[in-house]
Amino acid sequence: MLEQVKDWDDDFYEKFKPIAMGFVNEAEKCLQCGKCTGQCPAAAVTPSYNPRKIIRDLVNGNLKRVLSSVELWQCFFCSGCFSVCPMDINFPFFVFMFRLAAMNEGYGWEDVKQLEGYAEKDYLRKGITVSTFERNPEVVETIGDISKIRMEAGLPPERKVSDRGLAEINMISDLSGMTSFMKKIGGVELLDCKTCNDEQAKRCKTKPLPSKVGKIKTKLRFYNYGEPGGKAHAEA
Amino acid sequence: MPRLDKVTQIPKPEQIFFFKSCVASNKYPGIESCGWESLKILGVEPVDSDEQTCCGGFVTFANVAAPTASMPAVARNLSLAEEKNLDTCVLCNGCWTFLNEFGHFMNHNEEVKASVNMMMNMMGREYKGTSNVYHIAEMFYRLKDDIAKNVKRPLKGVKVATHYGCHYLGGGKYTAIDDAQMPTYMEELIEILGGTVVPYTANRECCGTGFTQIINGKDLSLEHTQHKLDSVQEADPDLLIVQCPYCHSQLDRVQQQLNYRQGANYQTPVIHIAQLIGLGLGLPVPKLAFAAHISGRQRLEEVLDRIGR
Amino acid sequence: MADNFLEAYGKETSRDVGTRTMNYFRELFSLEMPLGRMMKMMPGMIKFATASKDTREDLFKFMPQMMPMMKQAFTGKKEE
Amino acid sequence: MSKKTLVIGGGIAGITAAQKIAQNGGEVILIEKEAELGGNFAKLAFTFPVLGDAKALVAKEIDAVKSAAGVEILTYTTLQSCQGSAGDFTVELKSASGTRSENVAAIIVAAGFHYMEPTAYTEYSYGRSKNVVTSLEFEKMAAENRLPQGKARVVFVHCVGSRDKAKGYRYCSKICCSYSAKHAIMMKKANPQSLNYVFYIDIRALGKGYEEFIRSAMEEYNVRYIRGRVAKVIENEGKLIVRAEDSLIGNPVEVEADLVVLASAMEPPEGSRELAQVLGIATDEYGFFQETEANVRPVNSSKPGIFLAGSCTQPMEIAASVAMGGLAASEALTLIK
Repeated sequence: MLEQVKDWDDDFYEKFKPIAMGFVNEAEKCLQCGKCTGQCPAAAVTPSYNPRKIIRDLVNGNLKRVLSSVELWQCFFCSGCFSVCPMDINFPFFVFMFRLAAMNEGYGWEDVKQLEGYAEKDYLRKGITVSTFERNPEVVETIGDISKIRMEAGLPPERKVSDRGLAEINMISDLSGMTSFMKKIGGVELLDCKTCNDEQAKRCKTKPLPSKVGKIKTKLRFYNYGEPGGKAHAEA
Repeated sequence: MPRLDKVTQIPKPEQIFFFKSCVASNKYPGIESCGWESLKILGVEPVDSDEQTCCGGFVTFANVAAPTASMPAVARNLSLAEEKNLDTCVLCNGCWTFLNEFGHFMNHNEEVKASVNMMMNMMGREYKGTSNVYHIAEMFYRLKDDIAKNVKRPLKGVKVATHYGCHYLGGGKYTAIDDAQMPTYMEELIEILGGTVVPYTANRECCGTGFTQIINGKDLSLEHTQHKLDSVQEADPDLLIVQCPYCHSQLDRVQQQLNYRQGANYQTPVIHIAQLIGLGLGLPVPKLAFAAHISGRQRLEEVLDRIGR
Repeated sequence: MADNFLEAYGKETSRDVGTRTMNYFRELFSLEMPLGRMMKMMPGMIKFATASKDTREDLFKFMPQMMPMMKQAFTGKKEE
Repeated sequence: MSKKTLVIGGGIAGITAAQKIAQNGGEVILIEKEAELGGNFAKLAFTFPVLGDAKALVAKEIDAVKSAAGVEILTYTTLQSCQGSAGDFTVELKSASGTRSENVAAIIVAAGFHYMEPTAYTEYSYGRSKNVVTSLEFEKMAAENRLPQGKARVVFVHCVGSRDKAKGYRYCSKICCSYSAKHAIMMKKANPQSLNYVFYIDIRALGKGYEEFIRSAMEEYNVRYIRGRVAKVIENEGKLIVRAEDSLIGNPVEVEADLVVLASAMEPPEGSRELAQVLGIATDEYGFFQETEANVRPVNSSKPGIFLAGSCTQPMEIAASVAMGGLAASEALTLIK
C-alpha cells in the first residue's frame, strides 16, 4: 500500500525529545545498521519484530505505523540492543514510552489489562508485586506450601510490608496518577473476538479475555512490519 | 574480564541495606535467606526495613503507569537506605537496573528530583541520591577473598553453567562490573568454590521472560526459553546459576511447562548465585530452601549427597 | 473492520497522531501544578492522612510548604 | 642554514616524499621507528582496486629511495625534540646508538596509521576464538597459505571500530569496504570451493575502478553481500555462529562460518598525540594530525615548515598517500631553494 510521505510528522522526534524526561535519546544518530535486530531474542522467534524499523519510523515521524503495530508490544526488554548499539540508543526506554502513546491512541490495552492485577492486588495492597499465590496446580503439587519453606529457611512465614509503607506507596500511586490510570485499564472494553473474520483472527495476538464495559474501546493492532512468525503462527 | 577499576570502587562496608526482592521472597525464599546469611559470614552486616516495597520499576515497564509513578517509588525505597546512611545491596537484576536508572534520571534532572521530593516531603522523607546500589553478585565478587577463606562445602566435581541476565549486563553496559558480551566474574566465583564451569552456546541469550511477555505473549516467551534450555541441556550441567530471581523463575518453571506441554524432559536445577555461595559457605540445607525449586529436584539432591549435606 | 493501519486511521495523518501524542505527553510529564491537578491529588492526600496517626502528622508538617503552592494554583500566578 | 628535510615515517607517503625531494636536489633524512621501510603497505599481499603484487611494488619504491642520492635512512629512530621555526629547525633524533642533533629546513610528518585492535568487540569473540581474525591477520594467513580448505564459509565483517561511537571511532575508515572485497576475492582465488559472505552497512567505493572492483567480487567471484552489521559471533564446537540481520529483507540470519574476518578501523598511529606535542602541531579529536585547511591546504600543519603526508591525517588509500607525499615534498622544497 502506498504511503504519503507528506503525512509524516517529520519533526515529532525533535519536539518530543526535550519533554521525554531524558528517556528518549540518540535515535537521530541511528545508522540503520541492524546490529540490534541481529541479536534480538524477539526477532529470532518472530521475524516481523524489528527494532531497527521501529526506530526508523519514529525518527521519520511515521507514527501511525508504529503506534498501531503489534510489534511495539513484542519487546522482551532485554536491553541487548542497547548493549551492542554503536550509537548507544537505549531502545527499551523508547518501547515503554511509545506503548504509553499507543495506549493513548487506544491500542494494546488488552496486554496491559493482564498485568493490572499484579499492580492492583499485589503491588498496592501488599507492597510486593509477585504474590505467593500459585496459578499452576502442578507447581503447587511439587513444592507445597511456600510459607512452610520460608519458616524452615529461618524466615517469617510471610514477608510483610508495614502499614506505613503501604500507605506511602498508595499515596504515590494516587498522586502520580497511577490509580486513575489503572481505573481506566479496569474499564477497558476488549475486542469482541466473535466479530473477527478468520483472516483477522490469524493476525490477532490477543487471546479472548473477559470483557468489561467501560470508556476505552481497544482497537485491533496490525503486523505492520512484516509477516509474523513463531510457532503459534506456523501452526495456525 | 571483569572491569577491575569498577570492582575496586565497591566498598567493603560493615553494614549494608539488604533490599529484598518480590520473586525471591515469595517464590524462592532460599535466595533471601542465603543472601542474608552469606553476607553475615563474609563480615557484612545486612540491615533491612519492613517499609521497603517492590522497587517500583515494574509498573513502568509493564505500562500499568507512566514513569512518573515509578520515580517516587524508587526514590522512597532509596531514601530508606539513605536514612540509615547505608549503601543498598539488591538480589535482583530488575531492582538493580530500576533503582540505578531511575536514580540516575532523578540525580541528573533537578526539576524531576524536586517534584519527586515534594511528594517525599509529604511523607516526611527526602531523596538525596547518596546511596549507591550494588548487586549481591558484585558484592560477592568484591568479597571473593573472604569467600575463598570460608569455603566449608567445596563443590568438587559439580558442573556449573552460568546465566547472567539481561537487566544487569545489557542495561548496565557502562555501569556493570563486567563486559556485556563476555562476562567471567561468576565463573571466577564458581572456581573459587571448587566447581567446574560448563560453557554452553546460548550463555548470553535472554532467559525469555521478556519482562511481561511470559504473561501476554507466552508463545514467544516459551519458544525463546526452549531455545535456551536446549543449549543448556546439551552442555548438561549439574546446576545452572542465575543472578536474577526473575530469570530463575522463568528457567525453573518453564522447564516443567515444556515437559508437560511437549513431553520434553528438561531437568536442570536452577539456583541463584546467593544460594550457590550459601551452599559453598556451608549453610544448613533448610536455609537453602531447595524445596521451593521445581525442576531437577532429584539432581539437586544428588548434588547435595555428593558434596555433603 | 479495517485490513491495515492506513485504513484504520482513514483520513488522519501521522501529523494529527503526533500532535495528539505530544499533547498527551506534555500533560503527563508536566511539572506545573495547576488547580485541576492539585484537586486530583486531594483524595490521595486525604487517604494518606487518615491511614494512621504518624502519616497525618507527617502530612501536617508539610502544610507550610503546601500553602504557597495552593495560592499559586488558585490565582494562577507565581509568587515572588 | 641547513638545506635538509626531515621525513618522519618510512611508509609509502614518506618514501615518496623523500624520493621527490632527492630528485629535485634536496637532502633528506628519513627516519623510521621500525626495522624496515614500507610501513603498512609492506604488510599487504595485494593492492586494490587493481590486484597488483603489493610486495613487489613496495620493494621497488624502497629500492629507489635507498639508492637515491642525498637520502639518509635511519631505522629504529624516533624524534626526541624539535625546536626552531620554518627554515631552521633543530631536531634531536634518538636511536639505539644514542641521540644526534640535526639542523633541518622542513619537516614532513608521514607517520602512517595503525589497525585498531578490536579487543573491545567481545561480542565478536575476538581474542577468544582463534578463527576470528582481523584483516591484517588475514593478510598474513594468506601469505603463509593458512586459509581454510575445502567447503569453508568465510564471513567478512565491515565497520569494526569505524562508525561506532560506543566502542570505536565515529569516522568511516574509507578503505575497509575495498579491502574486504579484495580479501573475499583472495579467498575465492586461493580456495575456489569457499563460500564468502560480506556483511556491510553501506558500501563506500569511491574513486576510479573501486565500484567496478566491488561489483566484480559479487559478479565474478560469487561473494554474497548481506546488508547488516554482525551482532554476535559465538564459538560452538569449532564452528563460528554469526548472527546478523539481513536488513534489506528485515530478517535475522545466522551463518555457520569457519573463519570470521573483522575489518578493523584505521586509527591514528600510536603515540600520535605525543609526536604532535613534540612538534608543536595540532591533532583532531581522534589523534590524526590536523591540516590548516582541508580542501586547498591538505598538507600544511598548524605550524609553518611542518608538512603532513599520508594516512596520519585521515584514513586514505595508497594512491592518495602517494599524491600527498608528492605535494608535501614540493612544499618542503620551497623552503630549501
